[in-house]
Amino acid sequence: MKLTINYFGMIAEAVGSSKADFELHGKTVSDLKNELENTFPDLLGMSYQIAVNQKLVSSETEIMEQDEIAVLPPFAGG
Amino acid sequence: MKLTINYFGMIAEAVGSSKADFELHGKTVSDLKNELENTFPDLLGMSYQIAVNQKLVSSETEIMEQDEIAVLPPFAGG
Amino acid sequence: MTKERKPKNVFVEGAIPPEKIATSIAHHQVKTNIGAHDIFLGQIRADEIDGKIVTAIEYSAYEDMASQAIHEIREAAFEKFDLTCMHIYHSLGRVKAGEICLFVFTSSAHRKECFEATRFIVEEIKSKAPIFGKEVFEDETHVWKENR
Amino acid sequence: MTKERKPKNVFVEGAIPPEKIATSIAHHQVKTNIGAHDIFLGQIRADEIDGKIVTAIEYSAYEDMASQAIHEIREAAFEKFDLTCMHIYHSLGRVKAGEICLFVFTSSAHRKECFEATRFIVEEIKSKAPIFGKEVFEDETHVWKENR
Repeated sequence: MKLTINYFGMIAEAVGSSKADFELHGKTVSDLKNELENTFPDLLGMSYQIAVNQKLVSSETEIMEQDEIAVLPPFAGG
Repeated sequence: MKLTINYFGMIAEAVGSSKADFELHGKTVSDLKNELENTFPDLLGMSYQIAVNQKLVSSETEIMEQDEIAVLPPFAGG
Repeated sequence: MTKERKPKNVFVEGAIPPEKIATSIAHHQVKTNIGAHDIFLGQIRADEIDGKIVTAIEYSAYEDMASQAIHEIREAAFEKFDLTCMHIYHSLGRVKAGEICLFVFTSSAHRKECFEATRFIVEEIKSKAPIFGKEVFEDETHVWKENR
Repeated sequence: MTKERKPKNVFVEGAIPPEKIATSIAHHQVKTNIGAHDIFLGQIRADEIDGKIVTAIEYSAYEDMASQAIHEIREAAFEKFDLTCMHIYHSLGRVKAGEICLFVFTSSAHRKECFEATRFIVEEIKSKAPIFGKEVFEDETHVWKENR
């Protein structure tokens, strides 16, 4: 399915974009991570979390076509 | 011995003065308290501490002629 | 019946000026049931990293999610502590070393509540709000900040 | 070698204005080793006591002893916590309901130190500084305040 993914901070820097379409072949967050790391090998060494509809989710979560997806590096607020 | 005593807050109000001479017949803080309470019976129902040379002291402390004596009601700073 | 509060906008473009803090304090002088305020301010440190000095942090955020996260932190704090008021502001964009990037302000009748609330809120924001910081050096190179 | 510090004057006549707090914060923006500030403010509550409303507190102190006590609290805080800066101000004279009577401001590289220091200082001042407060009602009668 076709997703639009938001990237932030050092992740946006690594993938060269803050928002871009991505064709997901699998269906879970775990699939997404694998496919992202294949496309952007720089992610392999980095620590990041996936938010689906603005909530942090686990690897087993299934992704739907209209979901708002974000790839978040470590937080640095404060 | 003749002392000059500083009174503060509700104690000053009770004794009617913030600084006054006092003739101490005994020699300890305990003696001072007794003699003060004889002179100013209002003190009997009140909670107060004695400072000698700006330090809180116990009842056994001996008082010297030149000591700076203060009678302090409960603290209310902050 | 629980009071419903909408997410407030916590983001400020650039540094938080000291006058904003004074104004906020002054606004509380009509609330005469308040006995204690506790204010936390985060300030940008000119840290030395590998021989280079940080001159600024450039903040970005996943704004909607961060606003929602901070809204939930606010609700949790009102639930846990008996507070009269609470204000939270965080910078976005560039904040120079020495300037203020976070302002958390709680008020209560007695000191214990606001002391505990401010600390709780600061810890929660650091761990739960998707805010990102780029530490920028004098030569405009950078590293990414990470909360511990 | 320990740094010797002289007792500073902590007493302010009347209320502490919010602008004083802003000025104090602004002065710290040149200290770029600071990452965190914690500010406590004590504000006069319009408490109801036996049907009458407190309109002001009139503070007095055994000034020399109080200055010395606060000096010792300051030294103890610098000893216990890794602080960059510390400022303490307390009102004397009349402070109206809603106005500020105590301002404690600590700064450190990281948040933990200033959070703990400010709280320590406030508790110590309340229990160890000979400061007295007369709660004045609208009809100018009064009761004496007592810290618990």
